[in-house]
Amino acid sequence: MIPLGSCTMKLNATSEMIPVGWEEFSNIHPYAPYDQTAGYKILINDLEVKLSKITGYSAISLQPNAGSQGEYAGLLAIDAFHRSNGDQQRKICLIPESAHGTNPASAQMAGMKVVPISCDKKGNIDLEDLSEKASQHSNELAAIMITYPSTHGVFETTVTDVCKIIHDHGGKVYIDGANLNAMVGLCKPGEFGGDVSHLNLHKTFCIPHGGGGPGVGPIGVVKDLAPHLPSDPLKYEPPSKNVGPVSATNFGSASILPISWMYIQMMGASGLRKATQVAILSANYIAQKLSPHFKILYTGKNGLIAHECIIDIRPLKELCGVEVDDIAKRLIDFGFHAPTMSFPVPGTLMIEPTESESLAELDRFIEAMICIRHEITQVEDGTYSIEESPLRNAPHCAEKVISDDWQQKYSRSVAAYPVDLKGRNKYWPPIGRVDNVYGDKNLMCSCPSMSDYQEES
Amino acid sequence: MIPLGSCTMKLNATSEMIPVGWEEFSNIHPYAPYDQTAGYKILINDLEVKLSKITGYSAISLQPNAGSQGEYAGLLAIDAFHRSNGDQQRKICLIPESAHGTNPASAQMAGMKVVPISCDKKGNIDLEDLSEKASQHSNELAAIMITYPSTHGVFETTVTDVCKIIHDHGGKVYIDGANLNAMVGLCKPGEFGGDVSHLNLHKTFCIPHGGGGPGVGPIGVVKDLAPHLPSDPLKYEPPSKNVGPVSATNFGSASILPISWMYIQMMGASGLRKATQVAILSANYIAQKLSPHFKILYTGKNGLIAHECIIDIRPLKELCGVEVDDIAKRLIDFGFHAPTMSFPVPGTLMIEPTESESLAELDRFIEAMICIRHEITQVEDGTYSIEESPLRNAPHCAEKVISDDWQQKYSRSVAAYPVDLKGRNKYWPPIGRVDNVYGDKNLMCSCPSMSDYQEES
Amino acid sequence: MENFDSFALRHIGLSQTDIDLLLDQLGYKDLEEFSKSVLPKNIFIKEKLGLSDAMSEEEALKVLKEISKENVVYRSFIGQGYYGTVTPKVILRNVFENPGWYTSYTPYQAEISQGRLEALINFQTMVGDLTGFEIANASLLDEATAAAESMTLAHRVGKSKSQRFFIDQNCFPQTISVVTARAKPIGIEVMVGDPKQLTDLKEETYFGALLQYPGNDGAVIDFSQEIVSMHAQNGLVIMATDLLALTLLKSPGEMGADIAIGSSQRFGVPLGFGGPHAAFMATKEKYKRSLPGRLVGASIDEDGRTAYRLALQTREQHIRREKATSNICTAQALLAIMAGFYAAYHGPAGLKQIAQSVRSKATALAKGINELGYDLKSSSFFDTVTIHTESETQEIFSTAQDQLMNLRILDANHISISMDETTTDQEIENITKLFKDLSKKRKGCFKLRAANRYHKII
Amino acid sequence: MENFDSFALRHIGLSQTDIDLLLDQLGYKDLEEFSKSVLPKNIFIKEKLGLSDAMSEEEALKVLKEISKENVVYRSFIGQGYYGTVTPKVILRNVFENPGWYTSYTPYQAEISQGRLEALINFQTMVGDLTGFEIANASLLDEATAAAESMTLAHRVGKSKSQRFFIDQNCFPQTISVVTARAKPIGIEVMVGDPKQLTDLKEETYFGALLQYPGNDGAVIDFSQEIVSMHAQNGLVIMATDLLALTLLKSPGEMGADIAIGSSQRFGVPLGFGGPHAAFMATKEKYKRSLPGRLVGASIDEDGRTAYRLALQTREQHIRREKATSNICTAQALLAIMAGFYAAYHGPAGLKQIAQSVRSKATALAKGINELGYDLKSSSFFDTVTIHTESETQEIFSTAQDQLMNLRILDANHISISMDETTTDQEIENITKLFKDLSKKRKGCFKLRAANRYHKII
Ligand SMILES: Cc1ncc(COP(=O)(O)O)c(C=O)c1O
Ligand SMILES: Cc1ncc(COP(=O)(O)O)c(C=O)c1O
Repeated sequence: MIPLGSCTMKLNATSEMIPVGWEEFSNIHPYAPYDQTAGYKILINDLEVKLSKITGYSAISLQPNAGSQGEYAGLLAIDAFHRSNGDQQRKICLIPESAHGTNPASAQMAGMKVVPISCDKKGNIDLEDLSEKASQHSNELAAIMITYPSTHGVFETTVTDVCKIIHDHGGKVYIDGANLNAMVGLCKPGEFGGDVSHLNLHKTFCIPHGGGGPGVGPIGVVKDLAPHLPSDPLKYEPPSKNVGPVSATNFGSASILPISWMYIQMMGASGLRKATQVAILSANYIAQKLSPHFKILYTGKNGLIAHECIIDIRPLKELCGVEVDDIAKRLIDFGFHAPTMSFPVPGTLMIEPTESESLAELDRFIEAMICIRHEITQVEDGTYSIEESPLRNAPHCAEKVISDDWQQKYSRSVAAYPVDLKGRNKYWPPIGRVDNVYGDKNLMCSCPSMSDYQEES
Repeated sequence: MIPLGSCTMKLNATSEMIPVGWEEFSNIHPYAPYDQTAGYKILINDLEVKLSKITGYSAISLQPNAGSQGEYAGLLAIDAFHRSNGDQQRKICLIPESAHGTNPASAQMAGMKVVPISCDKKGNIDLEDLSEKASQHSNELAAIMITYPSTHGVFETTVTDVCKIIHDHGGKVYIDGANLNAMVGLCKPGEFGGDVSHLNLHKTFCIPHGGGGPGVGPIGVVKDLAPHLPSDPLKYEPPSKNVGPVSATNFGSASILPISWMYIQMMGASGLRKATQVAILSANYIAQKLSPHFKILYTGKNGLIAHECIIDIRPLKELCGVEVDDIAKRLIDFGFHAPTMSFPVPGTLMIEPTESESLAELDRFIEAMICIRHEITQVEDGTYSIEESPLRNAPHCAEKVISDDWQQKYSRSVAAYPVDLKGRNKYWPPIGRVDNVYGDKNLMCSCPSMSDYQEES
Repeated sequence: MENFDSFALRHIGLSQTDIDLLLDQLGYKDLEEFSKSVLPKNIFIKEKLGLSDAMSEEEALKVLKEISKENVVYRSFIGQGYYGTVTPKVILRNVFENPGWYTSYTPYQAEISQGRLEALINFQTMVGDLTGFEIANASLLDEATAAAESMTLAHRVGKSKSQRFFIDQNCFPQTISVVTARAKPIGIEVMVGDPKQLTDLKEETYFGALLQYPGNDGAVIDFSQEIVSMHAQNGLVIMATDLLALTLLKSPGEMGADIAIGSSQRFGVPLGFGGPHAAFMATKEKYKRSLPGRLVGASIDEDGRTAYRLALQTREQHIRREKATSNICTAQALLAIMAGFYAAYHGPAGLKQIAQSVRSKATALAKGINELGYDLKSSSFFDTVTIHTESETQEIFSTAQDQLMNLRILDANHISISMDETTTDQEIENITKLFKDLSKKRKGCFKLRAANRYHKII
Repeated sequence: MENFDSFALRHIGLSQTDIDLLLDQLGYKDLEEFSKSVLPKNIFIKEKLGLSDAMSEEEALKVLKEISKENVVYRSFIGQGYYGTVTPKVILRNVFENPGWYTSYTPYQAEISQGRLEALINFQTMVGDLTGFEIANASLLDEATAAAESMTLAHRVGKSKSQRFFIDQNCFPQTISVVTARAKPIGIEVMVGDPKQLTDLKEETYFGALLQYPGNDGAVIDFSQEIVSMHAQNGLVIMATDLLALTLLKSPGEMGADIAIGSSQRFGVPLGFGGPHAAFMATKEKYKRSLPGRLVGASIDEDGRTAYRLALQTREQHIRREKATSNICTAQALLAIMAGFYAAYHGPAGLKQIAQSVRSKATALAKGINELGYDLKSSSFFDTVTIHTESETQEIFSTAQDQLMNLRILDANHISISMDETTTDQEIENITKLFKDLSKKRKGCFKLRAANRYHKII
């Protein structure tokens, strides 16, 4: 399990991946004459229709190559809309504090001015602050960028109010669709108040992460904004009023669209809906199981969370010095990838299981977290200091655990086999904890030269 | 490196493997009408021509599904030849002691009577014994089955004499082609005296081993025997004098023939020859490097070996009780697959590097073997007994090395990191030494039932 | 081709510098001199092999692609032991196309082969479960040779002194050919005939009998009677069978047979013009030590952990040598693993559903054709429908070919059509229509032979 | 489709029993009730999504295969930043088709991502070496956006107070479009023109200039002069370039440029109708902390072992937020890894040989066409030949299309033809013949404009 909140690691089924390699998709030049690419047009149109039905938006552009580019394209569309209405002064973009870093960065690039909105104690957008800022900037209000369900992992009940406030002041609502996987089949951003959203096909629609890309970040827009989608880069004439292109080719990373198409086609409406429900169910199961041990930072209606759950490490840090990093690295010893760290709230972990995890895997993760909590208690107890703890010394690579002068206060088996693996393979990290500060101070960003290798041997 | 003598683990290049999955090869029924399978016919004919040029035989049958089936088919061809000459009494098959077990087994199945031939002290066929047996059975002599280069890893200089003796007595020479990879481009069994050979395409011609199959064991025969190749199973009428089919379809495991075809096509004549030369060169390099430490059992002309090298563990066993198994299992701790054990000589290891190993890998293997030899010396020295040694306790799985009560006389790092891995990944066996006797006594050959799993958890 | 892309340079692990270094260490000038020192002079060839020049990887693939295109992929309804199947893509990519599975060696070194061994024991268990036997081996080369091996097994372990072996005439022809050919050199006399003969046997007539279930013509027959009477005269019964059919039918084990053999091809392994596929052999506990081929078993490691490994290795033929009764060594591990994974992928319920759907396709086809007035050879079948086509046989076959479909001419008067996992409703319709069009062409009324009209099948 | 093959059942990890168990634990009756408790009522949709029914894996693949067949694969000589390339099969199977590479997450957790990080630093090193810079990032989204990012980088780090940016008119049109569009909202004024203008500039005219090398029309021009004069007025120079060409040409770094950008597509990554491919950006050491995107660096672990990890993470935009100047987050790691492996697979000498062969193909083509009397736009090129086709432009283009070849209409009077690794001699012949046939059709004698006749090229 790679339980990355916000980053949604979906299963990448082989049948989804296979068509990417077909010559009819892989061997087409992006500027090949129109009549040679009819297959792509069918695929793209159909995928647009599918995404449009899922999101409730009336038009889709598949041009953006990543979520961040989608955000940028979406804001350009909003800006162009205002300009086309003669409202060139609308340049203020409200963004809640908890937003993903790409949101303000995109607003910046789109020439907007970012005004932050605060969150209340429950993690929800502070409606009062919002109303105030919206009124204050009523005439310059271009947009708000919110994430739904929120980056706090909650379906805010006030979302329609938020949208209404913005609309009342002439602004547009950008809903960051990175969390769309918690909405598919249950609600549609294009229907409950959003004017634009980008989707991360590399999250919700199964394009693999590839170790940091590729991605596809299409945007959906309501009717008003449809004329302002990105232009074809080969047809764009600079003095035009159109939004320019945001990427070099009209359909961005076209050759990986079959992945999302296959996923939707094979799941069907009811499969997609069920996937969403199960993802939320699993997240709530984890939250319930962990809540006696960790503080669940935010919950929504009925004490439930959406598809991800933030656990707060700050109180524990205060108690005994344990860092988010300690938990993340200790999880490696259990064979887990760490959850998302310190986003959206510093000092927290955000856990998202996705619908594809089995119950056994969920339980294994819960077991690991509880075991780690127990180790934290031992630090509190004084059994060992945080520096002496298996937490701070994690991950434990084999060479270290085996070394003949083991000097830790805990045993080697605690280090390497903190829980019974029940026959499962043990994962061994190839190195121990990385020293980031050292690396940033001595920045070395290319391979060691041949002579360095020679010296070594 | 998987240094398996006789079993030749060749590199399986991806380009060789890809065509196997092509629908035009994979989706053809074996009994599809002739005119639908023209592509297969071209492939098969061309591969037959290629193999024929490589081996010097005038006809090839690709029907046998494995080397053993090839042996059987080859002996049937010899038998049919004798019968067609009215020599139905020719049923004696001479087989040297060092032969692979499939040889006598195949002879048995072909209705022949096996008469063993002894080897001299240098491991070569004892020409005297051979002449004697050949004369003695002159009238009943059907064939001899030899392996070339011999299973002792030597190019016997007397091979042409052996063939001549057999031919003089009216017998045919079966040359087991499992070692053909030491001959390709340098000599041809069909030219220097062989009448039939099977080839293991899954050794010499890069079909992967698949964990114990599939294989392809075609036979090549001289002109005399060509009429006696296996029949098409759909055309065989039992009362006929023809050799029957040896497998269910006329071209056996047809869909993996592209692998060997690709290999030959991409190597070309000079590439193939060079591969053979480099394989022999690497084997001799290993032999030279190991000879100060281990006894190289047999060498040929100029003290050189062929493509594999047998090292004798028996003297060491006598000295200190070390078993072949101990070395094989200890090699796992170094990240190596064991060489072939106790074949053809009990108490020995047979090492074959193949041409694809890099020099670094050869050296790494040599280093491991020398390090093991040193550990054996420590047993001789009395540093520890064989039972206490890292040899007998190998392989060391992680759980064992890490366990809190390490009680061995050697250190944990000696157990798990006997040599510096220089950044290479450490391979960890999932289990320790298997108890074969226990398993054979309590034979359990199906998966544990569900209830067993339940009990465990 | 340009030498920067020479495959040989990549395939051969030593660079020219390395080669020179090694030659130097061994005291030779060059590879030629070295080779001549290794090989006897009188066998050293003088000329280069007359092969075509080396091609780059891309070139060779291009040429082979052209060759492959000379094959024409028709839809196959031939059956006869080879059926269309869907390889689950996850198995395709992660097993069939994965060097981690395909490159590895026979798992003699159990400690580093637990995954492979577990996959093989999964295959054995699956075969055992479906055939109704306690024990199955880790694959044989193909169904026909498995049949031949089972004959010698029966010969070996049976108590009969007879040298005669009976073969059901309703076995696949390739099986009959291979078994017959295998019997000859070892002095076994083979009789091919109707299994009904078996119900009335004298003492020790046959040491064994091979029956096929479902038969070559698709018929599913209960052989309980024949088995009882074979046993009565000390003979053993081998059933050649189909794993998919067995998810629905009474198993050979339940029926009282002694050995079951067959192919696991249709469990996700492509047709491949005949192979490779994994054949299986299953039998009773008491014969386990006589089973040919490899057998994976569970044992324990030194610390008592469950550990899989090849069982009874001392029994392997390289030790038994001339006392060996089978020469099988390399088998079909990779394909057995795929078939085992196919079963695990679908699970027992999934396999059964596939079988049911295959059976209903056959039923639908049979019904459609039967209603046109064609009689069926048997009304009890699993996937294969055999039709009395008499004088029309050749015409039906050819018409189907024109539509890129391969039917099977069973004999001059019969056509067989096999359904499988990949058959679509459209195809059933197309075949039925083909018969319909022909029957319209036939003047006169339909001959409805009531006796053989389609009725309930198993 | 039959539900035993339902993809959703496989994709969703919990069985119905598991779901019921979890619901029970949380105190809900069923998934519907549960969902309604999670979501605000007023946004909960009433109707099912109007999507087509679920298809099985096989069915969906079949439908998509049909769709894909509507694309027609012509041989492409279009170039314009996208070139035919051979993905080494070993990279195809073991990287591109291997979930171990494609599924994994951004390597924030360095301790479990050393392989991926090493592969990315390999990419960075390769880019740095070829462009002649000390530092390169771990990929950007495409060449055009990389150009846009480099503009803002120059804006940020440069000392000029100018808000004007110069773009070489001989940049790819898509690059000009994207950079221009990106400049607008942030108040940068863009000038597109002939770089010759740059040799005579007033103070602080442009804070930066983007030059393309080789150019859109294929011309290879030495920009040393322009660079000197840009620097003289405090401006920075960005060169959009081609990695394969750089194995033969003077690098941007050597020429004195400040930043290089481009695409690594032709290093083994298929065309894919435009993407995904990894773009790159390389620059001088001193700008390293301003480089957009991810940067892999070497550090050490607690025991002093070399350890790779994403460098300068505190610089990442999720920390800088509204102070950020680039929003790039997800990049093109997998494709960068493939391109880096492609370079490692061929090695420096191999890459150079590929480049030489591409260049000699272009030379051969240019010579052939030129000898027919067609003038070349530039005689100094790497892979792309631009021909004065004037009134014949459209006809040549269409005739090529008839032969399943895509040439490029550069403008009304010019055709460009790009050679690549996959171009064969036969194809060069075919193209030449096409021009020959046309020139024969033209009545009258050839106009031989001596000035522009083919002569020595770089
Ligand atoms: C909430 C949110 N918004 C936007 C993004 C940006 O998407 P991308 O990484 O594809 O640019 C992400 C993911 O990183 C995200 O989690
Ligand atoms: C010398 C020799 N002969 C024959 C064989 C039998 O080949 P196969 O395993 O393909 O049946 C082998 C390999 O196992 C062998 O090494």
